[in-house]
Amino acid sequence: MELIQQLINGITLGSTYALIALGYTMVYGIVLLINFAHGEIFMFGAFAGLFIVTVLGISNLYLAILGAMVFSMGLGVLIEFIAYRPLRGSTRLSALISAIGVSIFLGSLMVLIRGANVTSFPRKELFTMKNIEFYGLSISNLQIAIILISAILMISLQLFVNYTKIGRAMRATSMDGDASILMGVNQNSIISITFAIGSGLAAAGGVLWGLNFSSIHPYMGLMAGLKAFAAAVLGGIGSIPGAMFGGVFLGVAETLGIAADLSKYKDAFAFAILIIVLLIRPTGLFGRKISKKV
Amino acid sequence: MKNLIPENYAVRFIFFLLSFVALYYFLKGLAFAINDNYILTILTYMAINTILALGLNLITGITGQLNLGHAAFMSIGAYTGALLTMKMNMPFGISILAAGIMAALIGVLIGYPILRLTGDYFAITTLGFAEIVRVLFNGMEFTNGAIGISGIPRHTNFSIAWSIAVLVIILMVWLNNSRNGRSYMAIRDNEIAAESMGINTSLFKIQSFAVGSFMGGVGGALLAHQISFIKPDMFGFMKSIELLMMVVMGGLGSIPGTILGASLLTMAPEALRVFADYKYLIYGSLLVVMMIFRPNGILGGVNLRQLLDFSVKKKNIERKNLSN
Amino acid sequence: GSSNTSSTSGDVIKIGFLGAKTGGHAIFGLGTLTGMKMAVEEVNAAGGILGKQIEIVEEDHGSKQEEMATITQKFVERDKVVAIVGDPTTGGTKTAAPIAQDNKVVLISAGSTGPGVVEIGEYIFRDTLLDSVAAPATMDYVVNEKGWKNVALITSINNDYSVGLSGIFKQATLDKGGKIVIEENIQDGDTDFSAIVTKIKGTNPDVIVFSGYYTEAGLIMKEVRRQGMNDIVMVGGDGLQGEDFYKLGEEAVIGSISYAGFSPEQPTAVTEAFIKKFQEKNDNAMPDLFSAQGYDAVMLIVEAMKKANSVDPVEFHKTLAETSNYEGVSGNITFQANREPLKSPVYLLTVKDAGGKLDFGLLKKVPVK
Amino acid sequence: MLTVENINVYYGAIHALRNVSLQVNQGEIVSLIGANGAGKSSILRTISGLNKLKGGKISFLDKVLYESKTKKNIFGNESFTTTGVAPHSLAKMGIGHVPEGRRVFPHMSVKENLLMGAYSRKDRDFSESFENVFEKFPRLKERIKQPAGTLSGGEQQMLAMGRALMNQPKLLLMDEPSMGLAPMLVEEIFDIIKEINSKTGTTILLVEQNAHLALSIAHRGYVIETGEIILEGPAQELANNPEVRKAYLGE
Amino acid sequence: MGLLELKDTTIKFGGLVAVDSVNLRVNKGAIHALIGPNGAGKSTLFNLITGIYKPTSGNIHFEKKQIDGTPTFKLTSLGIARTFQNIRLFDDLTVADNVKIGTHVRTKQGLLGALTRFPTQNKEEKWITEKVKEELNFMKLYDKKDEFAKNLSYGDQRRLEIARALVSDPKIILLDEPAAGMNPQEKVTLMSLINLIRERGITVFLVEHDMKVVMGISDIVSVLDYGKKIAEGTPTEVKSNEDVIAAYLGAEYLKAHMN
Ligand SMILES: Nc1ncnc2c1ncn2[C@@H]1O[C@H](COP(=O)(O)OP(=O)(O)OP(=O)(O)O)[C@@H](O)[C@H]1O
Ligand SMILES: Nc1ncnc2c1ncn2[C@@H]1O[C@H](COP(=O)(O)OP(=O)(O)OP(=O)(O)O)[C@@H](O)[C@H]1O
Ligand SMILES: [Mg+2]
Ligand SMILES: [Mg+2]
Repeated sequence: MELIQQLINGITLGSTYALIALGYTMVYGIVLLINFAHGEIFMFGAFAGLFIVTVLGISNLYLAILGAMVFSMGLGVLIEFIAYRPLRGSTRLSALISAIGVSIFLGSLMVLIRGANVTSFPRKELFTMKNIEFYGLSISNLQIAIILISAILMISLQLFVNYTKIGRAMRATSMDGDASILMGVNQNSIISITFAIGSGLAAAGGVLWGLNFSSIHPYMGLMAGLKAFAAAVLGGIGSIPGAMFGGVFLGVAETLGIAADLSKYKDAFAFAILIIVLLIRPTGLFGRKISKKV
Repeated sequence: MKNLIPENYAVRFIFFLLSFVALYYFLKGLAFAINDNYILTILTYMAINTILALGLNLITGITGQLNLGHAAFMSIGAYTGALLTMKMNMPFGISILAAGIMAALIGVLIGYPILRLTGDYFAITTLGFAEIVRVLFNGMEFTNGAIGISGIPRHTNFSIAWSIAVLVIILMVWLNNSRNGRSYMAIRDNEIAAESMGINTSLFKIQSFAVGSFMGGVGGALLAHQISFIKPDMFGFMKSIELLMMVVMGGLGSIPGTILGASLLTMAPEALRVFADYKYLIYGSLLVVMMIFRPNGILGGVNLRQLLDFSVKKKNIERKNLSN
Repeated sequence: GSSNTSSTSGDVIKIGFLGAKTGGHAIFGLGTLTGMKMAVEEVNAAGGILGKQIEIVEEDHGSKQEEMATITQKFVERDKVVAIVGDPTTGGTKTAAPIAQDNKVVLISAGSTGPGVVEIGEYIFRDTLLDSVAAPATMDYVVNEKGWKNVALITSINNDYSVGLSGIFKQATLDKGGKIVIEENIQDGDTDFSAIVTKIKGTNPDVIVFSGYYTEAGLIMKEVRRQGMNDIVMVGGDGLQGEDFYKLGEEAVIGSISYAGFSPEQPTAVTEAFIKKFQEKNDNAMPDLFSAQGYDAVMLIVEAMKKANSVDPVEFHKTLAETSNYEGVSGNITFQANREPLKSPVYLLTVKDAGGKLDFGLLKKVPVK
Repeated sequence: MLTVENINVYYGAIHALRNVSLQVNQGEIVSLIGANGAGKSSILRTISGLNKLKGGKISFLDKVLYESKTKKNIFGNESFTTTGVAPHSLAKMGIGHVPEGRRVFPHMSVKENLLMGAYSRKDRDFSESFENVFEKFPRLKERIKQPAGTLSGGEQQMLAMGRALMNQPKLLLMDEPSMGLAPMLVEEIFDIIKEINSKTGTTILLVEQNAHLALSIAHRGYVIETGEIILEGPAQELANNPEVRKAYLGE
Repeated sequence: MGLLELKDTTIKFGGLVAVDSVNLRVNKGAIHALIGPNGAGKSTLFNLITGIYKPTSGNIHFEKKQIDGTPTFKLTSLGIARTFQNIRLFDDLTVADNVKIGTHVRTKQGLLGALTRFPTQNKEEKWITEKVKEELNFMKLYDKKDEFAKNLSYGDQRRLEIARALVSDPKIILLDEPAAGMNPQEKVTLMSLINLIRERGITVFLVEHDMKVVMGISDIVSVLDYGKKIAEGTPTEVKSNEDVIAAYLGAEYLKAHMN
């Protein structure tokens, strides 16, 4: 019974990872950039939600999420424009360093604005938590909502990328930028759209995270970002179901690690599983096999 | 220049040994002349960071394997060195060497399975490995967990750190212009082609990983004996990133670039102190701005040979004139 | 920023602030600095000391050990400080202390509680309530008076303070006749505690002892209640005392127990004055432990200088070591022969609901030797 | 239809194109021949906006695509300001480009690659175009679901051409379409080029190493050597020019 | 005398049989061409020989030694060198360094040598420099030795690949479409070059679509279609083979070239 409860815990935790990982893998898959600022966008999204509720006084969950998403979309597009676009065509590592620069900038900006403290997130104003108890197990309606929202977002994203014209253009851009220009793809706007979607997802993740753990702080992006990155890779870079599955997998692994009396090594446990999975499947669980066509 | 270095190998060896001793005493004199512990401390970190960054440059810049966990090897070196010096009363030199060897051994152990992963999959694995190492150091009894190890004798100083750094620089330049160095670069540029040139890519990847980790270990041990206190959090993800920034900033794959990057980023926090609370805001923006204006790093694409060898430069200029 | 590189002018005394103003541990550093500034302001307003004004040289190390070392070097080499207050963490103090000791500059840590700090040398001090004193007193109350014998112990594994304190709590629990039914670990910065709480729930403990800081503490208790453990309370060290404990934990933390060198509910005259002044300056916020200790650290230095009639650390470190029964805002401080502080009595505090506003209030006063 | 006037292109210090001018008239097949590294691909890439010009002008259907003017700054150094349309809008204007080295989207299926070709089209009914492509290249129909990256070299070449045709271009730039094709296919490809030109009136600018074949289907031709146009004229004339015969026809 | 022998070699990718029970022998000292329609499996056959793929069934012998399943890098030291249909150079290295890497299997210096600069190391470096110079001169690339490989034009890149393969002193060299992207004049030069390579005692096995090149220099031609070998013989024999005409050359080609 305890094990089942732990599974529920793990899936909820994993869903929050998955939500961030979706945006991560999206940007990653299209632009081939490890967007380290993604964690900070997630953090800004959470604070935007906080701002909407506490400063603007709008106590509606959907409006809060929507507002945070819109704000973060703008932020993501702006970041791309300033820090990544000029670097297109140079090595991926310099773009990575630029991303780290943005991440450091955003992190310290939030500290200047809000201080380094942990802030409690106004859950009560947005959501009435109810615990559903059955057979000694407990799951809250919030947990269910998080799992459902992640799943819905994943499915719509998957459909969008695979079966729409814009989605196809995104994939084409990721494979061969020049050739996609020749097809008439406006690379700049496609990449902006990618960043907007990715950042919007991050913001949704941020608000839900705040709701679930009822606290947010300026440094929450780093570890969450790392875990999401790990989840995205575990699932297979660029694969949307992969990101989802990777997130949940990581969350469950972590939780089961604790259940197995390994709480001391909790994070090591998650990463060890990641490494083992990659050793067995070198391109992640859902990653496409790299066909060595010579 | 060439005539200065004797032909006979034995004579040459002695020549190098003597120059090295001379270098050490020169640096000692220099330290005495500077006589400002604040500056000397920063300069010492500069040397340590140079060693660490050159190690990472070998793995990431020259062999092309993105390593997001160099700090792990640094921590392995730091702990090995500190424990040997403190618990076993080893001489400083031995501790440092052992630290390097330990890091290299673990580098081989972890490198063997993971080096067959490609690109970012490899990168995340190094990141994960580094997290595991950190968590293990946190959890293990004999490393004192999060409390860390304090009271490590402060053996490292300006002259020792820079003597080692200079040695490492020379060895790196040699390595770069050798069969091994070329093989690393071949792997970076095209693994399949490298393989069909007869290069055992896994072997050479592991080799470069081991040598780079060795330098990480040495740097870590030097750092431990400089700060006198170590704990697992010092070697977290951000440390690895900091080292990577040194390499990329200076110019991925370029040895002078890496040295420059390490020096600049060591000084940056000190230079930015005047900005107080805005320090990191500025630091972050600087990274972005630098990358936009020098996307391949400050000395990207420049190598020592080209800087020094005038004939190459002249030829390029001639070509330019021709084509105008 | 205030790094003033002009060499020591004869009429200012410089005290270095060593701590993080950015990064994950910034709250401790910022708290300490606020307290220090209040003390300096007071002293300077009263005409300074020995005719000189005090100036704080503040630097941010962002929790990086390398920077702690360089900053300490800078303090002694460039700024010619006579004393350093900081670092709030034990680890940081261990990095800075050897340099201060070598250069004969007094260092008072306004936060470190772990072992191996003052042993570094006769210039090294701290003004905290030592866990080795307070934790056994607390566990005596918990196990014997309350009869909560089955203890669930939670440690924050990447926090040196917590790791050190857990060891003490564990020993104290056993010494007082209690039993550790489960030991679990978390990390600073974690937010999801559902898994460990589920495990703890399975072992049916009487009390949860947590040795880490208030942020995680509040969140843990919230999860404890969510999973339906409605009666159990949390016991912890002074790390629990931060506003965020009740802001994050809300009603889940009512009844939680912690210890301190003073009680905000029954404050001494100095403490009361300090709280009032602090609130005037900081929008009615309650001072946290670090502010109080930062304030005391500066005042202890000033007292010692007065007594030694000198601003030279070579002189006043001796008088500082003789401090006895100093009435600080964070409690009564005596430096023992080994320079470890003794703060007596220890106040056991508990979270109470004062008309819709949660706050720590006095539970019990325990005198210690 | 397409006018290129005095364009110059640099790769760093390398001056790859020097004052190149050429013209392609409506309905023509014009072929560009020249040795390796002469700059043929560079011309096509510049027209498509993938290379930046430093000096010169390119216009298409009386609309200026790019124009680069020199400007002296205060130190007397020359610099160029290049203005022009966004490269991606060329597809909409009716310029198609079959790039050197095929450049198919490797992880997309054959069908998706073809759909990418129709990206700029406003209408949504591609069935006719699909049929048209499959009729010309039945092999592509067989491989419709296969990821393009695993096709053989020749199959990829067919796909690259088919992809460009999906956009029903007015002007088609082709960079060595016969490279790596079996002899039978080479003939076929050239037949198809002729057919595209004659049936739909598509104008074609063709870069080819196979000068013999290229000149045999072209109306006019240009010969380029180290970045400069050295000869131009009707294809037949060029094919009979003794110098051309010697240097490019291997006689 | 078979230098390289394939016995019933087969490889499948999923359902697709890319190379289907091919039996083939390349004789020592020959110039042997492999032709066939696009997608017939020629490059795949090269990939099988050089160890990039492992045959699903059948085996491959080189100098009487079974080599299928041997890792690529070991084959090079046995004396098999190759070029690629999609050029694979070390883009960020100079032309000279590209060729230097080709000497890998003929040199010995290890890590220790590199770090100590032992005299033997210097001697070897000198030898390498000489050898590289020779080979670059042979391919007429010496004046471009300090250029980055990625900045060469297509044709030069092809020649650089050949130089890099030759410098490893191979017994056999596999050339995948060496004439692609060259103009007729350059193809003529290439043909004489391939003849020179053979004169150096190196067996040449090439895939090529240009029939002038193939028919002009080959001693023997094998033809693949849908993975199967459908014909083999001298150029003249193959040219008139009806299967080959139907599958590959096309009747028009014949018409145009028979005069
Ligand atoms: N990206 C680049 N960077 C530097 N130089 C380049 C680049 N692309 C081409 N060049 C140089 O520009 C010149 C013209 O190259 P281009 O590719 O246009 O030739 P080409 O006529 O198409 O040759 P080929 O028939 O071999 O394809 C060559 O000298 C080549 O080395
Ligand atoms: N890794 C792979 N996965 C799936 N199919 C493959 C793979 N490699 C090759 N193929 C298929 O095998 C067949 C043979 O390919 P190969 O590249 O050997 O042809 P080729 O004879 O070299 O043709 P070309 O002359 O056009 O280069 C092709 O149909 C190709 O699509
Ligand atoms: Mg070309
Ligand atoms: Mg092929």
